[in-house]
Amino acid sequence: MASNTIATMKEKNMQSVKTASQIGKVMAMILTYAFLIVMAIIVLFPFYWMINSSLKTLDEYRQSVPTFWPKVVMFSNYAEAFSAANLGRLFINTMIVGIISTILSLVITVITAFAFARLEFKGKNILFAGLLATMMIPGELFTITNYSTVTTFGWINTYTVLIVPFLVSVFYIYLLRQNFMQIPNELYLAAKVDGTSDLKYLWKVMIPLSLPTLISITILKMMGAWNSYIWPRLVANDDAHKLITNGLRSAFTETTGDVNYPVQMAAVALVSAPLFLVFVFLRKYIMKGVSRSGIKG
Amino acid sequence: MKVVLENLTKVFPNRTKGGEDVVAVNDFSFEIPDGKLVGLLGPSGCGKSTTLYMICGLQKPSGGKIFFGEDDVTDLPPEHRGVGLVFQNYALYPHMTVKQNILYPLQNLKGEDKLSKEEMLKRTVEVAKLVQIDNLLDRKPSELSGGQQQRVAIARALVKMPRVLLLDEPLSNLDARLRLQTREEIRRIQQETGITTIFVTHDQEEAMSISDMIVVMKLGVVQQIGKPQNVYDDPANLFVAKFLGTPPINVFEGEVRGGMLFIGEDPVMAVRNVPDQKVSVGIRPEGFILDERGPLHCHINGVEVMGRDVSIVATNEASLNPVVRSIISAENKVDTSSGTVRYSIKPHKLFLFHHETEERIPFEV
Amino acid sequence: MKKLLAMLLVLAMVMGLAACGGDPASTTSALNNTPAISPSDNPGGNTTPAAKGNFTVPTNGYDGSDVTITFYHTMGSNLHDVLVIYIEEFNKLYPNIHIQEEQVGGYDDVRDQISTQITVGNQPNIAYCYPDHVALYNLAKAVATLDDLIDSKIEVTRADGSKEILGLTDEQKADFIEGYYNEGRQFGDGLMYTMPFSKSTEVLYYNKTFFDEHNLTLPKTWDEMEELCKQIKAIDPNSIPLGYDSEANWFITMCEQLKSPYTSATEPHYVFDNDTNKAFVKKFRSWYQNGLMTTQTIYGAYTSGLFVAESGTRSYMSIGSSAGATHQRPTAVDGVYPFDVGITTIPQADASNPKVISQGPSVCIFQKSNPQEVVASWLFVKFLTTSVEFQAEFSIASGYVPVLKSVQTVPAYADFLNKADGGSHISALSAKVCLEQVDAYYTSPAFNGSSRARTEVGKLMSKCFSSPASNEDKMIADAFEDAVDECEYGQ
Amino acid sequence: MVESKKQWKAWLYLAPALVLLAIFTVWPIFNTVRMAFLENYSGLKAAGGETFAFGIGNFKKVLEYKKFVNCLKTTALLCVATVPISTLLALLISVALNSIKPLQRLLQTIFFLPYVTNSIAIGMVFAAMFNIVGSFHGTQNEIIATAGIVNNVIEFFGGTAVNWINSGSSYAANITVMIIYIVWNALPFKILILLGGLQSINKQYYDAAKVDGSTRSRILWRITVPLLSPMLAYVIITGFIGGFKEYTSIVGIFGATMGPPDDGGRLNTMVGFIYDALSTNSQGRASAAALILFGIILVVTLINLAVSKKNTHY
Repeated sequence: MASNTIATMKEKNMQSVKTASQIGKVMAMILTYAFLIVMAIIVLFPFYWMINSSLKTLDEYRQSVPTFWPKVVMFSNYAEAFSAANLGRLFINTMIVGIISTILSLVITVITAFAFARLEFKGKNILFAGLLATMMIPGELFTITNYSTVTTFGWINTYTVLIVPFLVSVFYIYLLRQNFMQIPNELYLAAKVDGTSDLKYLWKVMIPLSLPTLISITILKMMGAWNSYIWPRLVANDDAHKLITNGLRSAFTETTGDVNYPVQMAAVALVSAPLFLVFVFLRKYIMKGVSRSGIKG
Repeated sequence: MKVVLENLTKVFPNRTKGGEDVVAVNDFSFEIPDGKLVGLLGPSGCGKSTTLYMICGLQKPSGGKIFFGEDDVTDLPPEHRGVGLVFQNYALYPHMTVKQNILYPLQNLKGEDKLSKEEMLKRTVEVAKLVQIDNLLDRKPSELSGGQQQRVAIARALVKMPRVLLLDEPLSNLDARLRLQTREEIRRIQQETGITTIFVTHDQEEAMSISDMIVVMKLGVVQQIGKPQNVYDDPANLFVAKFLGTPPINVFEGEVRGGMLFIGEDPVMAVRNVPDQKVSVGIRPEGFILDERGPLHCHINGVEVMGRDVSIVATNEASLNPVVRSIISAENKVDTSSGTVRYSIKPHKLFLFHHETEERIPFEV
Repeated sequence: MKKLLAMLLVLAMVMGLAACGGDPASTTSALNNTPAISPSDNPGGNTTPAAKGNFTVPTNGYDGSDVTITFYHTMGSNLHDVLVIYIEEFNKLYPNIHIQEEQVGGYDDVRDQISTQITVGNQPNIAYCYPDHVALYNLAKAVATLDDLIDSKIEVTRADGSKEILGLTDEQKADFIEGYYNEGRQFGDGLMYTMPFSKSTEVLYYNKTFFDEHNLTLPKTWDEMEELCKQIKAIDPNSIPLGYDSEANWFITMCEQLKSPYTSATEPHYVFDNDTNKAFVKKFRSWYQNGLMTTQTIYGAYTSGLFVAESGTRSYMSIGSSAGATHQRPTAVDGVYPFDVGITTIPQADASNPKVISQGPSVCIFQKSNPQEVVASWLFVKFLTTSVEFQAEFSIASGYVPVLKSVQTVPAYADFLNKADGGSHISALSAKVCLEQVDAYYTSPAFNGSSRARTEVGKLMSKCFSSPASNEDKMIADAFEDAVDECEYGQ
Repeated sequence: MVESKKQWKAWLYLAPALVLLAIFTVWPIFNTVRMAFLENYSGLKAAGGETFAFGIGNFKKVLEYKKFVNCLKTTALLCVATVPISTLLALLISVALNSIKPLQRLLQTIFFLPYVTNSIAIGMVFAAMFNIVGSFHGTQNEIIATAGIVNNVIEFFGGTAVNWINSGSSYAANITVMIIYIVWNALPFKILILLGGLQSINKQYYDAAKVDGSTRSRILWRITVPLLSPMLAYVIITGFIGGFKEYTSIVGIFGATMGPPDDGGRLNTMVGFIYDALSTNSQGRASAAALILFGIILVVTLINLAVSKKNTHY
């Protein structure tokens, strides 16, 4: 075999190859970091601009030539944002809606995903395809019909109307089903053999195994409550139930209909902070949750 | 292409603050002659895989040098070393067919090694024939059996004519029957290609059966290097003796008094010019001879019939193993009625080891 | 994956089949609990003066029963405080009428919210509205006509024993500013649908210090404005002499000033594609092309920001809402304003036919199954729109203009007007200028789609001003045609 | 017996989800379909007692609209541009993030930030960044108060300022701004999914690839991407489904005019068309447009599924 011919060729440029690979490695590292830093800057810049705008006086904000840093730094904007939109109350409302809807939706997602992943029944795939199809319809059309439904139920201006309609989120069922399907069938059959009921099996085996996914679903679901706008304004706009985004939109309109943008930006920053902290602390879980689900095609 | 390791060491920094570092490979020097098949042998965690990965370039040594022929490849990345590696669980690319898996390394060749498309294909079919999987070229790895996947992994490692072929516990994932067959395959392939090959295993039978030379390791330190038969017949210390051979060697507490080795009270064998001392005595199962007037006596537990041979299971107070097992040819009848059996010992099957250092003590009969 | 593919196809067919089975009877009408309204000739019909309103006052007027009235508005926090005080005043007179006011957001939020609520029948009692909002609600004939209430002579006793007639006395009716009052009546059927709540108009802000320095005269006509802009451009070539806030207002105001058609409450609605309008658009285009004028959308920032700038690119005149006076003033440097701001009326095409837009919210009352709710709502609306004290205090706080003429005699308001100056009391100056042109206000016809007309003419103006064109006339003609098509499609 | 018992139990588990879906998703779909086939149906007119003929008038009306094709073109263009770009960028960022140790946590958190912020503010910020304050573009009197942050950066690097979103700006410039904004918004979710996927790939494939001497880029395209293909397929499919419903991002930057001042409506999308119809309460036309949009998304998703089926591995 020709193994020794290749050997001789190798010896000839051994030195150049060694240095070349050294440089290659270092270059690659520099390129990777440069690329990541540039992308990070592009992602971060709007935030810097948002904070910058939130510290300006309304007049300075309205000037033709935007300034890179406020001439008069208005920390009071944050205080005003908190009081004018009574962010405190909005926070509580959003937390109540967020937590309750997350818990209930988690329960529904788990048992639905369990049914899709584990139990065999007629029409399972048609049903699941149907679920996926609903993701394709633009939500605006549902608002009108759902509004008449909830009014008939008499749910207007209650927490129920903010929670119940969105308990079923197809994406999370899909995510969890993928995760459940990765748990080997033998475990389920073994459990069946020694008589554990479905619920016990679900509780004792499946949930612990897919805990990271459940945690990431919880976090992502909480964030959903933060951003919803059109529906809450329509169905629960009184102070006792108003959510963050509604509060933000309406709280800062001036008499002339103009919006005091700096204070609104401050409010948005205040609202984003807790969500951001939640992510920073639970980052590991979110990551593991998503990867564990290993979304197969 | 001979491979030279010069006091190769590898230290893993201990993650926990307090604990000291783990020395995975400790000052390992060894020259693997060209075209030889060498087995790195030892219990798990003895540093054999780490050594393999250092030779391959996937692990950076903490100290020492590695030479392929005259070239110092210590700091060279794997792709420039001309090395072929077969992973324990094959690591075949699941999304590629067998042909694509084998072709892949060839497509990476650059510069003057670059081959034309036809040559690559010819080389692939050639190596597939060599490992007898030329009929599976269009299959996906998930459709193959363990043995077949093993052979595809070997083909992929061989196709770019590496200077050194490395195998990481190649047989551990196979069932018993397939293991024997594949073992022979590897031997045959290595003989035909004449490529210097190093393979790692914890199964001493596997290493002994096909290696030209074996290296027995323990906790990162080399215990002994040599031809399998020599190491078996002339163990450097008690560990090597105990590690090689199935069924394992029988070990007894013994004492040398006045040129005579005593096991318990039985004067088993004269050992000239060995100073009086307590010793550990190792006797190979095939080293026992049935002999009513034999010096060594044991209490019989039972007899296991193994076809050509018979294995007598007995106990002896001085034995460190729970039972003393001997292998006798099936012709001589074993009279178990009296409950005891007497043996005499083939001198070259009996080894003396220093009681504390467990080093071998040579003796003439 | 293959299975998923097949399934989605099946689903699509299922959806298609369901379509044919839809029952025409709309479920919402079943829920609709507004009383069976005797459909007077529909609002879109041609104007028959004595059309009969859709609400008749019950014989006993207001029976003092306990009633809760919801009031949707867009008031910011400072105006909200004024409203709350006067609700307490109102409750002193009518303790059983409980007012629940709610700030829903901007004007569009109010419109979207109510139009969805009407389909289900739980719309509020009273709401802030613009004319085209009411036109939209009237698709469902949801707004109560006020004629019967205004003319009602039925007596109502108040908590403090005093009495008032339910409707408006002649003095009260005469006290309303003509232009604002008539806005409630231009829905094509001559019926009264809204009461003016608080109004604003457009005024011309100018840099008084600069004008005095170069003794420039204020422009009365658009031609004088063109000359003035050229003069200013000569003095400061780096400036944009005039900034006009809203293109749509400018277009509609020009149509009124030139008495050329814009829209009509009856079919065909969109009649602004004519030569007079194309002419003035072309003239103003030349202004833009010669760097004399810009608008907010084209400039890309607030024209008020341009006007208050003290260096770099700036403007010396700014036509904008009278309510936004505080933004048309430079920031004071330890109490001293860098330049004095003057306010005057906007130029007119024909001095004998002065026209200026009237904006700002009106209020409308919605049909309810319990007529007492409508009557109680009317009492509250009447209280706010005829109470001189409320109008004065609300105007001072909002910078809006009161809807009643006699508000000028209220000491607090008179005092407010006297303090008018170009600096700290600029809102007062703006209010004074508005009061000067009381009888020049016009409002354009309201119908479903009138807000779309406003948007389209606004887009039309900015397109004609700024888009490069070799053949200007063709570009302008196409733009007009395109705008009319867009409006008619929206019908 | 066991079989039917299991059937019953399965439906029990599905009951809560199915009931809620029936009320708040399935019924609205049917109602939408019903409204779509009631000729120029309007909720308010219906509340006023008007009845409507049954037919396909709404669909004809939607297709007649002069600028309907334009709405379709803009929607499709934005979709076809942003989905691949954001997926590719997300892939590169995830691979880069996965290959470094120091700073990995910090960068990962930064890249997730956009997911956490309220979309109102971000729209305004992007508009401010691309907005040129000034007038008379294209005439000799051109006055620029400020060319906007992005242009300042471009000029800093020696380029010439571009009229991105103001009057006189080109369709291409407008689309570029939209693509940047949509990609910026789409990145965090995609990175989350792909990074998750990367971390579940067996490390040994990379060792094998290294031994086989493949370069960094070959490892990426011949090993990482195929192994990530199920995740990539998922991200692309949902990307298209979301992409076709693009509307709020355009309003965020161009405001209600949905285009530069001199050509309002140029960037109107399908959902934009639906909102225009809703603003004059013509729910019939809006529903018809929504069904057409649903049809398009369905077809595109089916194509995506077929394509991804072919080259998704194991």
